Amino acid sequence: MNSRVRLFGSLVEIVGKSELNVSGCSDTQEVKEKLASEFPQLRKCEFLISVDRKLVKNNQRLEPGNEIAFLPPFAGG
Amino acid sequence: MNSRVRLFGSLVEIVGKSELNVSGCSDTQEVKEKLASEFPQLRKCEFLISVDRKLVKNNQRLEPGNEIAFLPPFAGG
Amino acid sequence: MKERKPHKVFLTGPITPQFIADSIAKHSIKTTIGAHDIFLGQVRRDVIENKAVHAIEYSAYEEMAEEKFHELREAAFAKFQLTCMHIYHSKGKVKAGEICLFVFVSSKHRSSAFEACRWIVEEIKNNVPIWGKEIFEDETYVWKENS
Amino acid sequence: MKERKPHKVFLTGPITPQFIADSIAKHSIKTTIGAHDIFLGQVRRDVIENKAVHAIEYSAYEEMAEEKFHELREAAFAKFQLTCMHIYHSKGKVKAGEICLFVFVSSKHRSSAFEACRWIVEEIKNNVPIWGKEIFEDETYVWKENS
Repeated sequence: MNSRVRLFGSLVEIVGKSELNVSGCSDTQEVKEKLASEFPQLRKCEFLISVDRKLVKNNQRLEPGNEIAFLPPFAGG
Repeated sequence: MNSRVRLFGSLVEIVGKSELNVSGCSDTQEVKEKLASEFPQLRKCEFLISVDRKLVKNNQRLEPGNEIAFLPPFAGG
Repeated sequence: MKERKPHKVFLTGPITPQFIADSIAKHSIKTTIGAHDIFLGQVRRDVIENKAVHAIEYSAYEEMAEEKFHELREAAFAKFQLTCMHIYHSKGKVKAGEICLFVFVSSKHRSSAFEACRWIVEEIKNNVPIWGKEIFEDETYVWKENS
Repeated sequence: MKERKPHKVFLTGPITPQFIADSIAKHSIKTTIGAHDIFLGQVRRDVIENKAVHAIEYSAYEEMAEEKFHELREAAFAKFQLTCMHIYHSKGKVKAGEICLFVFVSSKHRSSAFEACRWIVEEIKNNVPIWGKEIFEDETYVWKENS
């Protein structure tokens, strides 16, 4: 399965783009691991993961078409 | 001793003016009694008394030149 | 301690949105400010015994009120970490829907602004000698009581 | 329950005093309102490692942020006795001294407006996916962290 991953804030700079596709991941933990192995600096970053604009508590199974996002600490206001 | 008494809010209507002079009073309690006997409706009114723009807690001796005021409940804002 | 010039609190008639905008704009040069809290009191068209309030006419013991505002200002600066504070209160007639009180507090961080603004509004309501006549359409009135 | 139309929260660039004045003015027809509380976030010229912040450039996960703002709005109306609430947040560049957040809460009595406004600001800071780059004069930057 192909999953679309969006990146925000400082994470865009680490990955070099604001969006990418990962394949062969069945849950968010796998997506995180896959990207962390490709971009080791991600391991030092604090971020949350959302699926379809809802924050994921621990790990979440992915369905086709899910929009995954990596969200560094919020800084609005 | 002559004392100047200022009235505010609803008390102006009861007394019919916003300022008057009372004579022969040596403290705020006497001023209050004197005006209440002249304007009995004052007895039904809730108000505080100030001397020289400071609220009087219980009773206060008057000095020549003091400015006394009768202040109904505040309603600013 | 820096001496803060007491400024004139009472404005005749309603406080306009434009006046508020101008006050906000003046703070753009104060770049240590991170948070503003603004309280606005607006005259309600309350219905009392089947008659709707058309306006409130404010009066005050102005000399005492200005002293109280000054004390309140000094106390607020002592109690909270503030950069700026401004208070404006109407005197005279303010119609329903118009603004009669403008409290403007600025600080580096939001908690001081929030806490100070609320404290100041309560102090004004409780301790400043201001009165209001609630005037109905037919020009009868009642004296406003604070809740 | 009355359906409340979600409105656009993000504005490009700073929120101007004139925009705030216009928002205030629109409330004069709502004559059940007695109290407005307005929170404004202003960009500070913080000094970080000897360099002063010149501007913050805001970005957001807009689709998620708009959903969060909508949830927050519904929760605020359920939790507090409010007549109106409006939230505006900047995206893009906002210079030091300019306004990046405008929360505007109106109610019959002051306590609801004060409590709701503060609650909303905390919720925005903690739960809405917005980020800011603090840009220095020399165009270097750091990512803003909320305190």
